[in-house]
Amino acid sequence: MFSKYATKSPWLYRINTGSCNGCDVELATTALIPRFDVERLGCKYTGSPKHADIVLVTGPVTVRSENYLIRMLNEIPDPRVIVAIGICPISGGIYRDSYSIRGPLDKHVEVDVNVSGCPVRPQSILDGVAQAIGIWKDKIKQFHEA
Amino acid sequence: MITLSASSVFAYLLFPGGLFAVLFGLLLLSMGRIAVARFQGRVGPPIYQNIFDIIKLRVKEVLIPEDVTNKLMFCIAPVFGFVGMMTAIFILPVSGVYGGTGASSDLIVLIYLLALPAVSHILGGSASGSTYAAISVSREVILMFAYEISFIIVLFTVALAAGGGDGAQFSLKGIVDYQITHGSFISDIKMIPAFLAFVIFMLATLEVPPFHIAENDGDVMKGYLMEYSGMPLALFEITHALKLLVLITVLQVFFMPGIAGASIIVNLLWFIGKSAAVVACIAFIHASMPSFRVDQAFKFLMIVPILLSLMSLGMILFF
Amino acid sequence: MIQAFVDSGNVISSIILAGGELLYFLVFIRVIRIVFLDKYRGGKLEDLKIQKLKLTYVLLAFITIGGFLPAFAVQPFVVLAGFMGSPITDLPPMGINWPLPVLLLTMGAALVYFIGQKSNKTAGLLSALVCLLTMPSLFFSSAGTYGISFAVLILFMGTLQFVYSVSYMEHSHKQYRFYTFFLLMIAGLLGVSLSGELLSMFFFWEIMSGWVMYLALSHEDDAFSVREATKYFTFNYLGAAFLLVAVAVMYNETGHWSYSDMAANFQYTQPAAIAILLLTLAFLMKAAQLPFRIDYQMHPKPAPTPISGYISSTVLKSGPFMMVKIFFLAAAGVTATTLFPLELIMHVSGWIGALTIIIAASFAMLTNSMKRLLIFHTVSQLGYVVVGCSLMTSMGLAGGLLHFVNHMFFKNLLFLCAGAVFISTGTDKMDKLGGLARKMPVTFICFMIGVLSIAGVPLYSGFVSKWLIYHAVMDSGFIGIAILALFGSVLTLASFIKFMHSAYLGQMQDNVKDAKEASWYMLLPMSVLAGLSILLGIFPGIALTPINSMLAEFAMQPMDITISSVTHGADSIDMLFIAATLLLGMALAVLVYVLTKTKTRKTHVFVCGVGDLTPEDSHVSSGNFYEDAKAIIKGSIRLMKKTIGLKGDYIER
Amino acid sequence: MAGFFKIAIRNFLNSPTTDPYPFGETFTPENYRGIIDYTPELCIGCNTCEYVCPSGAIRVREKEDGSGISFSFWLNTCSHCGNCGYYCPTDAVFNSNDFHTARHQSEKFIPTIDDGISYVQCSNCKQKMKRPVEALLARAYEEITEEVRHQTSLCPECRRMKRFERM
Repeated sequence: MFSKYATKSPWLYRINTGSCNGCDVELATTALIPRFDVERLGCKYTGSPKHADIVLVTGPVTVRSENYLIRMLNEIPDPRVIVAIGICPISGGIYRDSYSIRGPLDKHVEVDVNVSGCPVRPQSILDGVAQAIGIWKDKIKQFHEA
Repeated sequence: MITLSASSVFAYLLFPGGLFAVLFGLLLLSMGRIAVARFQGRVGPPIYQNIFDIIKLRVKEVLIPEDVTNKLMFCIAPVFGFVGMMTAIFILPVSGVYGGTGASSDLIVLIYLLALPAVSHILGGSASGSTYAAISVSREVILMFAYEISFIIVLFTVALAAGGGDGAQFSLKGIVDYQITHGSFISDIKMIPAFLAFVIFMLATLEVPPFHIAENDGDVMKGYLMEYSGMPLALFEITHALKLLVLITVLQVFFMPGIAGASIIVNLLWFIGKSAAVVACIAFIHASMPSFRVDQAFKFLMIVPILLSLMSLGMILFF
Repeated sequence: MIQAFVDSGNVISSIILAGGELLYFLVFIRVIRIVFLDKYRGGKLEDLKIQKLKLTYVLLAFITIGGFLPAFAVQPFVVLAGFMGSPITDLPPMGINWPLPVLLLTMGAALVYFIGQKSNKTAGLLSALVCLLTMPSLFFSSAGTYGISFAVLILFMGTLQFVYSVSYMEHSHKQYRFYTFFLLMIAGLLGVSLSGELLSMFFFWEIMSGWVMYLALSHEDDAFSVREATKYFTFNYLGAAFLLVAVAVMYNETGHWSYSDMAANFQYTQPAAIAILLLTLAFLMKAAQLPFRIDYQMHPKPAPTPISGYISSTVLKSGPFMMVKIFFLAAAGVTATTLFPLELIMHVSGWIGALTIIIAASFAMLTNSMKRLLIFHTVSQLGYVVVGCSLMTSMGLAGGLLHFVNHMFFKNLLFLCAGAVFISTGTDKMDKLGGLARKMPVTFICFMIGVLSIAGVPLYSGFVSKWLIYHAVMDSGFIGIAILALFGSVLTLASFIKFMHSAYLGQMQDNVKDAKEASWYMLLPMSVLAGLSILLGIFPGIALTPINSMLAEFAMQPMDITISSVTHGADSIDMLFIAATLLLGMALAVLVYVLTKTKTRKTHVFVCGVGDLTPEDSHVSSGNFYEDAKAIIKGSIRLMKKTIGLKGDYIER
Repeated sequence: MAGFFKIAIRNFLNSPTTDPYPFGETFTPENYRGIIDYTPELCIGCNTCEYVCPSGAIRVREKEDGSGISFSFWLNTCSHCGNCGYYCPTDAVFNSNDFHTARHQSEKFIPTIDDGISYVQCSNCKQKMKRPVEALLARAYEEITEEVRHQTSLCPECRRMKRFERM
C-alpha cells in the first residue's frame, strides 16, 4: 500500500569480517557524532541482522570469519542492500593476494554498492547509503511483484 | 451486559483510542529522538520518522528462527502487549477531552494492563529461543521486580490522596475530578516525592537510557526483540509508542490533570502540550545520562524510588 | 480425658496431655516406618496362618467399634462407675453422625480396594466413577450452601484427579492401594465440609490429615518419600493436637457441639478467647502459613503428582474454610466490649497471610525444582485467601472465597502440567529441561493459561479475585497488606517466568528430545481446568452468585453483581467489557497480521554467526535467572537466620 | 553528571553542527588524498607509480598495438596512500580532492582512469621512443638551448651516437 514511502527509514547493520577497524571507526562517526548525522536520512543502527535493511560490510572476509559471515547473511530479511565499505571487501585491498583472506565479498553474496577508500570518508559512506536507498526502492518493488 | 455503543467503539478505534493514539505515540517517539539529537548537537530524524519505520517493517520479510520452540507463541507474543496498551488507553480518562469508560477504569486494572507489555516482551524473548533474548528477559524481569514496588506505593498514595481522607479512591475518573476540584497533586508539596518516584518508574519501564538495560546495544544488542523482523517487530514498535503515550496520560491523570479551557480542542492542545513537555524532559535525561548495569539499576531502583514514595505515603497518611 | 481436665478448669494440663500424646505419636510412627515401610532386606518371609491371627482380629474389631460408636463403648463403664459410688453425671454426647456422601465414599473406597487390584485403569476409572456418583447424594445433606458448594468442588476435583492419575500411575505399582487411601482422604475432607458439629468435624479432620494421607503420600515406598511423608504427618498431628484442646474448650464454654447452638450461647470468657486463638492457629498451620520449614509444613515433593495437586488445591483449603466458619461463629456472639480480641486475631491473621505471600513467593524464586516451586506458590496464594477472609467485610470475604475457588482450578492445572512433564521427561529439575513447548504443545498452552491466571492478567480468573481483595483491604485501611499483596503478584509472575523459560521455552535440550505429548487421560482434566480458569475470568458471576448466598448465610450484606461485573460503591469492574476490549484488540492485531502478505522464511537463531554451540550452553536455565533478586532474597534469609541464632544460607531441602 | 547537563543545554541552545553533506557542499581539506588524477602530457612512462603502489591499483603496460604506454588505475583497490603522487618524478599522477568513491556494483570492474601516452618517432632513425617531457628538461638544464631541444627529438641510441661523435 504505502510501500513507496518505505524507503524513508533504512536501518543500517554493520558486519565486520576481520577489518582493521579503520572503516568501522568511520562507520561509527557517520552515526554518532553530530557532524555527519546519518539519522537525517532516517537511518538507525540496529543491533540484530533480522532488523537490517542496508548491510554495511567491512573487512576482507578473513578465513576465520567466512562461515560466520555466510550464516549471518542468510539471517537478513529479504529486500536488503549489501554495501561494501572500504577497499578490503571490494577487492581485498592491500591484502589482496594474502593466503588468509577468502577473496572479495561478492564471491559470497551479490553486493550492490561499493564505497572504496581506505578508510572511507564519512561523506562517501553517506553517498553510498543514498545510492543504496535508490537500489533498495526497486528491490522492494521486485520483492512485492514476486 | 457490555454497552458497545457507537461512541465507545469510536473511542476505542479512532479518537483517544487506536488511530489517534498510535499516530500521536509515534510522533511523540520521533519527537523524543529529535530532542535527543538536538541535545547532542545533531539534526535528528524528520518528525514522521517512526511512522515510516512501521510502514517499512510492513514491507519486509518475516523471519522465523528455525529452532523456535513454539511458533504460535512466537507470533502471538507481540499481540499481548499491543492489546494491553490499547485497552489501557481506552480506559484512561484524558481530562477535559475523554471521560474514560467509567465502568472498569480502575487503578488495579491499570497496574495489570501496564504489566502486559513487559509480559509480551518476556514471552516473545523466551519463545524465540535465542540466548541473548533469554538474558535480556532475565534482566527485564529483575527490573520489573524492582520498579513495580515503587509504582504500587505511588499508586496507593494517589488513591489515598484522591480519597480525601475516607478510604481510597480507585476509579481514575474519581481521581481526575478530585484533582480538578482540589487543585492537582503536582502543586501539593506532599506529593512531590511521589511525582519523582513515578518519573523514575516511567524511565525504568520505558527503558530510557538511565535504565536502557534489557535492550542495551552494548552487550545484549536488541535483547528480546533479537529474533523479530517484519510485522511482529512493527507491533512491538507500536506497543512501545502506545506505552509511552499511556504512561504520559497516567502521569497527567495522577499529577497534573488541569483543564485549560471549556472546549475540547483547547484541552486537547493543552494535553498535547503537556505530553510534549514530558517527552522533552525524558529526552533531556536520555541525552545526558549513561545507562546503569543491571545490578546497579536494581540497587538504585530498590532504594531511591521506594523511599521517595514511602515518604509521600507517610506524609499523606499522617498529615 | 482432655475434656475432664477442661471441665475441672485448668486448660494448661490439657495442653500438656496433648503434648504427651504428640510425643507418644512420634515414637509410634518411627516404629511403623521402620517395621512396615522401609525396604525389607531380610530373607524370605511368609505370612502367618489365618487361625493364629484370630485373637488379634477380635481385638481389632472391638477397637474399631469403639472408635466408630463411642457412646456404645462408654456405656458399660458408666454402669460400672455407678456401682463404685461416683456416678458419672453429664458425659458429653460423643455421637459422631456420618453424612451420607461420606459413607458412600468409604464404601466406594473399599470397593476400589477389592476390585481395583486387576489393573490400574479399572481402579482409576472406578474411583472417578465413585466420586461422580456421590455428587448427587450431596443434595440430601443438611449442611448449608457453604458446606455443600465446597463439597461439590471437592468431588469435582476428585474426579478430575482420578481421570488424570489413570495414566499417571501407569508405571507405578499397587495403584489400587493408592486409590483407596486417596478416596478415604477425600471422604475425610467431605466430612469436614459437611459436618454440622465441631466434634465430628474434628473426627473427619483426623481422618483427612491422618494415616490415610500418610500412606497415600508415601506411595512410592522409597526412603526419600517415606521420610518426607513422615515429616508432613508429624506437622499435621501437631496441628490436630491444638485442635483437640481447642475443641474441648469450646464444648466446655458453650455446652453444645453443633455450630448453630454454639453460636447462640457463646459468651466471651478468657478461655473462649484462647480456644478461638488455638482454632485459628490450627487452621493457619493446616494452610501452611509463614513457610519457614516448607518440607514440614507442606505435602512432600516426591509424593505422586495427582495427590500433591489435590492436596495443594483442595485439602489445604479446609484451613481457610474452617477459619471462616469459626470467625463467623464467634462474630455472631460478639458484643461491642468483647470485639477487641476477635478483631486482633483477624488482623494478625491478615498480616500473617500478607507476609506468607511475600516469603513463599521469594522462596519460589530460589528453587530449581518444579514441584517445590508450585508448592511455594500454593502457600503464597493461600496467603491471599487468608488475607481476604480475615477482613470480615462482605467484599473481603467475597474476594477471599472467589480466590479460594479460582486458586483451586489454576493451581491444580499447574500441578497436572508439572506431572505431565515429569512423566514424559523423567526429571523434576528445571535446570535439565528446556524447549518442551515444541514436543508438548497442548500441555504448554494449558500451562500458559495457568501462569497468566495465577499472575492475575485481566482476561484470566486470578484477576477478579485479586481485584476484590485489594479493594476490600484498601477499604478497611490496611495499606501495608495491600502493598505486600500486590507486590506478591509481581513475585509470582517473576518465578513463573523463570519456570516457563527454563522448562518450556529456550533451547531444546537433548534429554527432552524423546519427550512425547501427555496421553489423552492427562490432557482432558488439564483442558477442563484451563477452560474453567478462562470462564471464571470472563464471567466471575458464575462463582460469585453461590458466594453471595453464602454471604447471606453468614448474615453479611451480599455484593451486587451481574454475571460478569462487580460493583462496589463508586468503582466497579465489568470483566466481559474488559474481555471484549481485549479480544477486539487481538482481532485488530490479527487483522494487521493478515493484511501484510509477505513471505516468511526460517533462519538460524542469531548468535553472531557462531555455528557450533550445543543446546546446553546456549540455554539460559533457571539456575542463572535473576541473580540480583536471588542475592537480595538469600541475603535477607541469612540475616533472618542470624537474628534467630542459626547460621548458613537457604538450603534446598 | 552536572557536566553533561551543561553540555546538553549548550548543544540545545546553539544550532546543530551537522554538515549538510548529501543536501549541500561539505568541507574538504586541500591536501586530502582522494582519487588520483593523471595528466598524460607529463607522464614519461617510468613505471615508478606502479612499482610503489602497495595495493597494485595502477597498471602501466605496453599498448597492444605497440603505439604507446597505457596507464590504467582501478579505484576499488587504491588505499589513497599517496605514494604514487609522492614518487612520480614529473607529478603526472597526483591526489585530487575528489572523495566521491561510491560506485554501483555494475561499474566495479571499469578502470577509473584508462589513459596512456603514445610513442614519438625519432627524427633520425624513425624508431619509436618515449617523448621527452618539458618538466624533466627544466630540472636537468638551467636553460634549454637549441642544442638540447634538438637532442630531445633523437632516440637514446641516436643521442648516444651523436654524443660519441662529438667526443
